[in-house]
Amino acid sequence: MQDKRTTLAEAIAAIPDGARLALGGNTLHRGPSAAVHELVRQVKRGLEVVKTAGAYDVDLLCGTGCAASVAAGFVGFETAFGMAPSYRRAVEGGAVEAKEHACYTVIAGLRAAVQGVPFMPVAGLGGSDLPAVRGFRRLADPYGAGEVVVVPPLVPDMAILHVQEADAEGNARIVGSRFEDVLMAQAARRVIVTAERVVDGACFEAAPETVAVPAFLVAAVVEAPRGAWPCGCAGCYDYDAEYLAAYVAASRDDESFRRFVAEHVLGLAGTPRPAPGNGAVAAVGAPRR
Amino acid sequence: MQDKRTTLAEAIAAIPDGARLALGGNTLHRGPSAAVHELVRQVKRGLEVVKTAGAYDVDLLCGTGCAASVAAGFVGFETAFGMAPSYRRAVEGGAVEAKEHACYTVIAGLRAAVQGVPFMPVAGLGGSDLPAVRGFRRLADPYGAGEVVVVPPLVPDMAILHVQEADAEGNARIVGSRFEDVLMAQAARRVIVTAERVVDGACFEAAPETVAVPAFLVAAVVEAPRGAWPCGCAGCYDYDAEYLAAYVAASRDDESFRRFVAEHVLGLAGTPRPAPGNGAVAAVGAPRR
Amino acid sequence: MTTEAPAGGQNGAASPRPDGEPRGTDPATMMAVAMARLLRSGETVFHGVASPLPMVAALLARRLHAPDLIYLTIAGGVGARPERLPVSTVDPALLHGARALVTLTDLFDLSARGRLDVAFLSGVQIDGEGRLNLSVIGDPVRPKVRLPGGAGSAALMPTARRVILWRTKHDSRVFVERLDFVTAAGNVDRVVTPLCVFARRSGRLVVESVHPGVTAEALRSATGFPIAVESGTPTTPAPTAAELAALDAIDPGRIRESEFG
Amino acid sequence: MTTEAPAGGQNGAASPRPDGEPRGTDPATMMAVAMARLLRSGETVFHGVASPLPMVAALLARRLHAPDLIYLTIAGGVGARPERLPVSTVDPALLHGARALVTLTDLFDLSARGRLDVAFLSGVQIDGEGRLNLSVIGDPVRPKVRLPGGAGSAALMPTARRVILWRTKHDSRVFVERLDFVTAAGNVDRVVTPLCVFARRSGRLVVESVHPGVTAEALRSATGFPIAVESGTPTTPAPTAAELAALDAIDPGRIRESEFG
Repeated sequence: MQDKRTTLAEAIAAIPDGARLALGGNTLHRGPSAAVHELVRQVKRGLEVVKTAGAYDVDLLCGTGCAASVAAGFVGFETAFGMAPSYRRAVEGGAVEAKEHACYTVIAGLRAAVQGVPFMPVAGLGGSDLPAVRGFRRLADPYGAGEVVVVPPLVPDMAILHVQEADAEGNARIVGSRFEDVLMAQAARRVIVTAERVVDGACFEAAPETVAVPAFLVAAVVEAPRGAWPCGCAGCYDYDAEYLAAYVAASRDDESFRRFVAEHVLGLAGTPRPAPGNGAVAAVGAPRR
Repeated sequence: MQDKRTTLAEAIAAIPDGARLALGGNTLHRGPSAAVHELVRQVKRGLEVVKTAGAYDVDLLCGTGCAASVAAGFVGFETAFGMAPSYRRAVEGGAVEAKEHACYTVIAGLRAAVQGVPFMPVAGLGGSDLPAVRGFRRLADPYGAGEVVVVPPLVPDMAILHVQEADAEGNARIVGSRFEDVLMAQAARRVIVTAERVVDGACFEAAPETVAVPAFLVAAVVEAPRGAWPCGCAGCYDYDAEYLAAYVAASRDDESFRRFVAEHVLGLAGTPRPAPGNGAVAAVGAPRR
Repeated sequence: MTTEAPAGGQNGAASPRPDGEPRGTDPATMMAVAMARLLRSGETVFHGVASPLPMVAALLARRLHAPDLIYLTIAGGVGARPERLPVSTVDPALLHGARALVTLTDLFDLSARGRLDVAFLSGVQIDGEGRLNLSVIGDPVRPKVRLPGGAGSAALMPTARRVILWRTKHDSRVFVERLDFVTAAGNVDRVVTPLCVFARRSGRLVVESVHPGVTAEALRSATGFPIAVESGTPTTPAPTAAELAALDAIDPGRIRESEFG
Repeated sequence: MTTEAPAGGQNGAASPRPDGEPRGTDPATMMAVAMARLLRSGETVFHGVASPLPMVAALLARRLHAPDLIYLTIAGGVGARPERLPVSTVDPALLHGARALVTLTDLFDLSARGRLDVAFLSGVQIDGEGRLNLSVIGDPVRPKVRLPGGAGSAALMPTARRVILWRTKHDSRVFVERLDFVTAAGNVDRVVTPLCVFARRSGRLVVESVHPGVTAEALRSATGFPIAVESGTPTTPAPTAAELAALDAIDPGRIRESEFG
């Protein structure tokens, strides 16, 4: 059994500038925020961020100058917190390229990567300007009369996933929604797993169905309690509404954003805020707090 | 909650002659044998059988004249019992068309069906005669220099899956290996689930990850204890080596095969042989008997 | 799908809140009820991120006239029975009581092969054909406003059997003659707003019913493309007592209002 | 993958079982050991259906020199530690101790994107380039013998980094000049038989080592394509005491012999 445990700093140090990074989770849920904070602290540049629906992670990487482009179907803080302010500003100012996508074309690109094929056909997209602006080609059906949009492979150099439990070898258990994490783990050249808790993998033997990512796909394992914060992590903690509201408010201009990041991200030094509750993985879907 | 429970006879009666049937399981494991027996009893004709790796199910449907064609990557009884005798004879005699496939091209065809696209690219297959004999086309990569084989959709009219537990609505829990069952359930127009036990679906709420097929894909649920027999069913019973050996031996000629089927399949009238052990679902992978 | 405003998050600022109308004709309640009425038992119904109103509508319909409605979300819990309604519509609260889990990929595939009955989608801009823009205001390469993106819409709109659009703001910046970018187009069946319900007939949005207290003139001036509001245009029936009681039970915290400013 | 015989199941009938040789040079043991020696720690190693020898070889290698070998099967248990060895190599016994489950689809994808290090495959016919036939003897449309089919081979052979072929029967009907049908071709690295180990060099199979007690003449006459067996051709080292002890521990029931008639 290979012990792949390492520190967050070391795991993130292995990511070169210009890397294409797939981030697990969805909007306010189970994003790999601790790893994103470390990317900011290590002043990564030129990253391409791949996500189906991002929020804090994508926005922060845009606002701090780490991201050069974003390939995502959606970037926003959902209803409670609104638009992604730094993403907007960075794209509108030309600092970040927004690679227009539907969530399903991100998925299709990842699927092409997973399956080792040069393109993946995608149903739908009729009437949308998306294929044209992204340069997605249409191929004629060799077995029939129609044609279909095909999406090229989207191969992340690294996928970063935050999960509830992992063992030292990299088996990663996801409680509740898996989102596109499994697809990202398969599509990426390497995978970093951050976990609320690193556990003895023997406990997975009774319920291997709950292990979403097998160890052989994983390069590094980092124990990161509250590592999704300020996103929520199902069964562990809710998203931090107060922090997110403050983040969005602080993002109204560059100066207040910089101050916020200096205090809350650069000052964090890997130490997440103390948990309001305990860190145990509870039943998903139960009322919280 | 829709109650989709019905009898095996009624569920199978809904399958017309000429239907394309995907059968779950793999070789000697978790094949939907009770349903296959019922297909034989109802004297179905002209079926196309879709499976990655089949054994008793495919062979019996060929020997009894139910199948007109087989789209499978492998048909055989593995090391202990050897080649599939009736499949061989039916194909060699021209009664059944063997549609040459790799398991992965079966999967690719099912994937095209699942994703609603007119073809699915497949890596590999270089140097094989398979694409030529099956008429699989090659498409140029519009984003690069190479080309890739594409497989047309394989849409089963019906998928028949045997699982350890299902609820009345159709949520189907598979213990252990899922094989291609999930893909088949998604690809097929309709799904019949036979289950060792029909249980109160509330028990799935604590571990929804163990439910392989969600109810909304399922049209009919049949309680069929020992419904995989003579295949094994993980956690419930091993494959029946004695029966399978007798089946293969009886298949040496048409007359002895007919006698065997009359006694063991037509005579069964839906009643499987008594279980040698109890039917409780035990831990998978534990030594048996 | 999102109803986030293009600039500043002042969602619903233009939404009328008629005074003196019977209980339940506030815009959030009217919209939730109107959307719920469009759903049928047995249908597979999906909404995405940032979709409180569709969440409430689906649960309301399931409680009332559509008990076998199959409620699908990005959280992936099939047929969840949430104990409390979240504002985030990807929340693990939407897993409670689920007996199976699916992924967003599974749900897109379901739609792609023609098996998704209803998708709820929204647009920052919506045109007279029911097409929508969630991508950019201005030039796509260097936009004046970068919007959140189309999420599932480009893939779902042409493949879901029926698409129901909703938008909590109804003004001529939302309902426009011409989109800056066509994020998605397809099988739009109805559009529900704080003022009315549009149906799509022969490829154009037409006013199917006007909500109580909304004048033809107000509706016309709030809509950037030409519409016909005849004297015979029906009024959207106000919520019934049964609908209101069910809403109170499902959404006591009035999460349905969270999309309004 | 299968080593089922084309007619009658008389597998291994032609396999020599030399008398008076040291313990462990019986064909099943020689093959299992020779196959195990080809595997390295850290590699992802896959076998399919009807593959007792690869199963034993992978477990043997993991116990000896390749502790971090990642053992993958159609049963889907990753890194299983079976308590007993099954004859069916898709058996749930191969789930015991697994900490994650994958599907056959996942494993084909792994190979397709170049991440499967070793695939064990077999052929009813194998030619001098290491291509194989598992499909038909005679005409493909109306075959003289319908074989079981190629299973994973057509997809895995060109995409797995190294393919190790094994066949428990070594005669000129198996190792043929010309295949009736090319089921699969690709990255063959070694071929292990009861008589020898072939390596593939410049696209042709060459004899890398001859098992103890096998004469050059016997090997040549059992092989349907031209091969060179020089006086300097090494003898496959007999199993070591450590290898035999490990084999006894893993495979006390000698499941490795089940592929032999």
